[in-house]
Amino acid sequence: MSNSKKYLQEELIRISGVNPKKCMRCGKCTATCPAYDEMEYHPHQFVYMIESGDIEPLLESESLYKCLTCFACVERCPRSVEPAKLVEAVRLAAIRKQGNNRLTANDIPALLDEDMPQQAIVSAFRKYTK
Amino acid sequence: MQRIGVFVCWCGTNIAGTVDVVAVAEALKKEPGVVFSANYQYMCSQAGQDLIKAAVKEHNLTGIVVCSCSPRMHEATFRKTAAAAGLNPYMVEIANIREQCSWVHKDVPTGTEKAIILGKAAVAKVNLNVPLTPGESPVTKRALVIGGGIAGIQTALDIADAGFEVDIVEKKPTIGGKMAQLDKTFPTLDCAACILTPKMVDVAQNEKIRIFSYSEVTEVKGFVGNFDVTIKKKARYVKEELCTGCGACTEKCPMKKVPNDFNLNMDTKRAIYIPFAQAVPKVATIDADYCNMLKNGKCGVCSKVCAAGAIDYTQKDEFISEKYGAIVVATGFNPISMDKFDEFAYNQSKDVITSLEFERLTNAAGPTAGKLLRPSDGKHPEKIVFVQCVGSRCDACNEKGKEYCSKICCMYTAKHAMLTRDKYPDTDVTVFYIDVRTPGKNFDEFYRRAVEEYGVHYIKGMVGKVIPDGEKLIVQASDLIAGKQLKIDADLVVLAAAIEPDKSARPLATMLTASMDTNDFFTEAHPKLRPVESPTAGVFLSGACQGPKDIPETVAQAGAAASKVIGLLAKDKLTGNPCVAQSNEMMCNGCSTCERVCPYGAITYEDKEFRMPDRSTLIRRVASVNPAVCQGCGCCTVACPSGAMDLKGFASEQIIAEVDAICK
Amino acid sequence: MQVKEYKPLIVAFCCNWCSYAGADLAGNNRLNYPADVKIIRVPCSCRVNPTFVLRAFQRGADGVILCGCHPGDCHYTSGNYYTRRRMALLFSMLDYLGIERERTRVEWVSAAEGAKFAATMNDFAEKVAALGENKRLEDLRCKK
Amino acid sequence: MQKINRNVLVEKAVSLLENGTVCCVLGWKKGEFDYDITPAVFTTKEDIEANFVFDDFCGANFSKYLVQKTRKAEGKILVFLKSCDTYSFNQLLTEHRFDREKVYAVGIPCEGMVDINKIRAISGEGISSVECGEKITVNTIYDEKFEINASDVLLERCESCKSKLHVAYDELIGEEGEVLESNRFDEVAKLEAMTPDERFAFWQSELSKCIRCNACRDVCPACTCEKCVFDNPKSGVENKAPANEFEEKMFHIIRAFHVAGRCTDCGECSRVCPQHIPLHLLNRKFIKDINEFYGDYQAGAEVGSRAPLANYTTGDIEPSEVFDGRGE
Repeated sequence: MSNSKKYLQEELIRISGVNPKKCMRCGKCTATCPAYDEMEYHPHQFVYMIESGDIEPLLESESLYKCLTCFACVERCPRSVEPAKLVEAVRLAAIRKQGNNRLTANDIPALLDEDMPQQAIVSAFRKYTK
Repeated sequence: MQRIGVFVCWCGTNIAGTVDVVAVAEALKKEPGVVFSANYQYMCSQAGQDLIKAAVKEHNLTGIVVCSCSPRMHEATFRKTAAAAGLNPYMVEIANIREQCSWVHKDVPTGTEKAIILGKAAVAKVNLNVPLTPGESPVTKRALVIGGGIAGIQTALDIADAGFEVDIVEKKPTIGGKMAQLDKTFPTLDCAACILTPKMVDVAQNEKIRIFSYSEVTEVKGFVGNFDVTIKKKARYVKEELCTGCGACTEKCPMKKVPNDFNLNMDTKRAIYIPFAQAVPKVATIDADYCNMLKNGKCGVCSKVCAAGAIDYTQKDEFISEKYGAIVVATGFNPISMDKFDEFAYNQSKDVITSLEFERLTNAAGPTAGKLLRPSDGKHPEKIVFVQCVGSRCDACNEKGKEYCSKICCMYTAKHAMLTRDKYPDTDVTVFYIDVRTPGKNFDEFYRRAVEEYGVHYIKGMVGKVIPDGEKLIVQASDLIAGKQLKIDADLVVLAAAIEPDKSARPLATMLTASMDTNDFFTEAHPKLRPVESPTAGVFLSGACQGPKDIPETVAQAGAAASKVIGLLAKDKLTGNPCVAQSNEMMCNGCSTCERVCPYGAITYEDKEFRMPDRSTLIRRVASVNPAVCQGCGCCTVACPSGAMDLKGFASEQIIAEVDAICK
Repeated sequence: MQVKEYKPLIVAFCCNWCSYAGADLAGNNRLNYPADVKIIRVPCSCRVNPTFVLRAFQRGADGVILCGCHPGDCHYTSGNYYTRRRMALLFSMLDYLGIERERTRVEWVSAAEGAKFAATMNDFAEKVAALGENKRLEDLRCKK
Repeated sequence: MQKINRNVLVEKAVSLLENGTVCCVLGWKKGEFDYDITPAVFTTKEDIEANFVFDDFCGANFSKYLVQKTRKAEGKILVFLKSCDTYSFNQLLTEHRFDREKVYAVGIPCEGMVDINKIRAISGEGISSVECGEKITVNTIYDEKFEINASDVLLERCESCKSKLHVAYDELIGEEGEVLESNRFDEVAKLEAMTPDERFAFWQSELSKCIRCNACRDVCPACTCEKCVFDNPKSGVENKAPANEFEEKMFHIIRAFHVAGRCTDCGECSRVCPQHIPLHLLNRKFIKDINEFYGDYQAGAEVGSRAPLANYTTGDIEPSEVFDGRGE
């Protein structure tokens, strides 16, 4: 693993406070994930790819913004790995880069519609912006 | 003053090559107490030993120091030599001048100098040695087996076979345990009842074996060879000696709505019941929680129909005291509760069941007479999903499950899947697994047959949740190899629940002072070399109380535990290690610190009367060590604040003398 | 610069089941370590009373090392756990009194670790030798 | 909390004695000087009324006396316990050193006892009389008179009082206090921060003052052994008289280790030391280490608690790790 990859890996582990090595690869996180169909990479892949240092594809992936942070995976993981916290860490790593805000104030008006609870937009804005 | 002889061994050139043995012998001759010193080529040879024996006689020696190889090598040899010469064997000390001197140092001056110091330390110690005699205690030639499952049954049969009396204490009304509830056994698929019930009958008919069914151990006192055990025979309201097991009472009992625990509460029994047809002893038991006669005095039907007059509503719990030489723990296991696993909807749907419940559903003597029917509506399930590792292999901080692998689930799930496909080929059977673990004779072959011959779908991935939806159960799971999330409409979901030690094990371990691990499995005396013994002398382990096990392993361990028991009971007297702790009562404070650190429960406290200088008497609490139980680690000697506790053979004075000799 | 080669005096307490056997194995494999190390056999490391350690220092030992089975492997199941607590506290106290902490050590050596035993003794002897003679805990009265 | 009056205690003692609840009373009486208040056993009303003392010099912890006294007494013994004394009381019960049934314990509030040495530092030598009141009035043979606030001359152990809570009693006089945030480990930490050479010099100068009078041992409520190791020729550490400075060090290390995990930090050792050696700093070092290594433990806080040295966990700190993270 190159140094930069290793650095990124350690950073993610530090931010999330999760030890991906505890994973026994049962896939219960993915089995339980309600956003499965939306995601390119699934919770167990987040855990596995971070453990193996293959993090770039995750940073690029739309999956980051499909995770609902519902914590079903955290709740049900038999090994207490907490995949959602890793997803959150990758998301932070992505949006913390210059110009990588997922959502800007300018995007908001377009998102406003009758059916969308405004609270969802507010929390998305918090979540997807540096 | 001791009269010590020093014997310096050359060990060929092993010692003599780097140590000037003559100089060592000469130097040690000047030490206090030494009256004779000699050197010889091979002290451990017959000639060398004869030399020692002759010197003991000629010089009236009271102590011996042999400067030779490690005591781990020849201490026993030289102790025998001393004994043959009429000396107490514990008057021998070894100075290890081979492994810890000549072999690790290069030149003669260094080696010689160190050998002399090691010799001096040994002489200093022998000067303070006292003759030790191993304690002897008689052995009660009877064994107690706690638990009447296959482990307990096999152990009892093997012990009885060797001619010793055995009592089995079983808390349920019948022996048989979990195996009696099983349908078929892997990997041979022979029927559990067919191989177990003959053994149960053997137990019943063996005149060396007594069964205390519906009984519990409530108190254990004593030590190896001499346990005093109190057994509570719970009131079953039926006179065991009169009941013929005809079953007339159970047919006529009007109270029909009693949950049948033998069938895991999937059907009901009567308030007076015999758990199953082949129960041993085949004696009825009244469930006091449901019997109308016992609850409000209105009924008495069973008493009227009992031709033998065995019913006794006034029966009370009975306490029996018995002596035993050895105790075997065979308390077995239970599946863990599924209550905390909400995601699998166990409490929401009757059609989500555990594997043990599945066993009852497929058992000819079970609630469905062996037909595989859904508990909810009695329909035949067309699609069955098995989930492995439910509650096994969890993280330590996961409160729902257990950290360990339950070991038997992979195989019984393969068995269930295979049998289902065999009997009902129209059924679709899917198994979700994380890993399939099949180490065991013919185990992997068995699993492969389930897949290849019987067409069971094995999918790598865990089930995320089970959602009851009308008559169906929607199983949401991941197929990790295909990279897909699956939603299966199942009719029946079977959970391979982790197994845990029986709840009765923890209080029992306290009574026995036997140690347990954090999972409440009994700890073995040594994980590799003494796997069927508890660290507490005289307590042995059989079956799943020591760790998850399948039937062949359990039977093997049961036999091994029995052979250890037989080895113990075959002795008329137990001779212990004489190097045990001893408390000086005059100095003992009675503070209990030693009792707390003793890993064997060898220390007890008693109130003792002392005569004071002014002729008054004083009653003080003092420690006493049971030499038959003490293993001689010496932990108590350091814990003791007053120094009242000392270790024979490694007394504080002796060790200090060694320190002084080395530091001179 | 030291003119005369100084030889430290080291007392090693070894438990009978693991470390003493480990020392024997070091011998079997002819692994050298300084002759300054003298071993005293005890049934279990938990037999070592802090007074033995102090006595050794008092009588002129320059270093004292305790060796026992690895935690969890004690022949007597729990002895070395008590040793660990007792010695952690004792050594911390000695350090508090200004006695060099390098003069005391606890090491877990199994019966299979002959090489570890030799390496440990080499290292310990070297460290103690570097400190020089133990003046701080020496009892002048007892010296000849 | 207000200071308690002698008369309240006298009344209590007399009434318990007269109604037969107790057969004798452990209390304080005047010694040779006003300031050396000593423990005493009272058996009559008259004796109590005449000689029972309670003032700012009643530091003595009576727990230890119960070990011998309960053995001989026919009935119950009345003992007055300050909050710090109750910890020793419980610790002795944990070690089964006396029969709880034979004691009637009365908890008394305490605002701290004073240190005569600190008074001397103000008044100089030659104290002829001391009177305790709102202020402490000190007269000297040089006809000097000093008025001193008790709170300015508290015993070290009272300055750093760990608890005003009584953990054991049959009856409590006055209000109950609570466990306090204490700065009692500050001095230990200061020593730990020194270099080994500085520490050695500190202890050498302190311990070489020791005259081996054994007062620290004799007063210590944890030192109730039937036979003390220092008096036992077979213990290997028998040692009755001072020989050189190491002997003193050896004596004090062994003594501190003997009470490690059992010492309630009652401070009696330092109070009675005629050479004013800060012996509590040895005991507190063990307490501090125990708290840091194995979690907070207060000996005597509850009866029957398992002393840290008679306990373990599989994940305990290794002796080699003890010094990690402690700088240097």
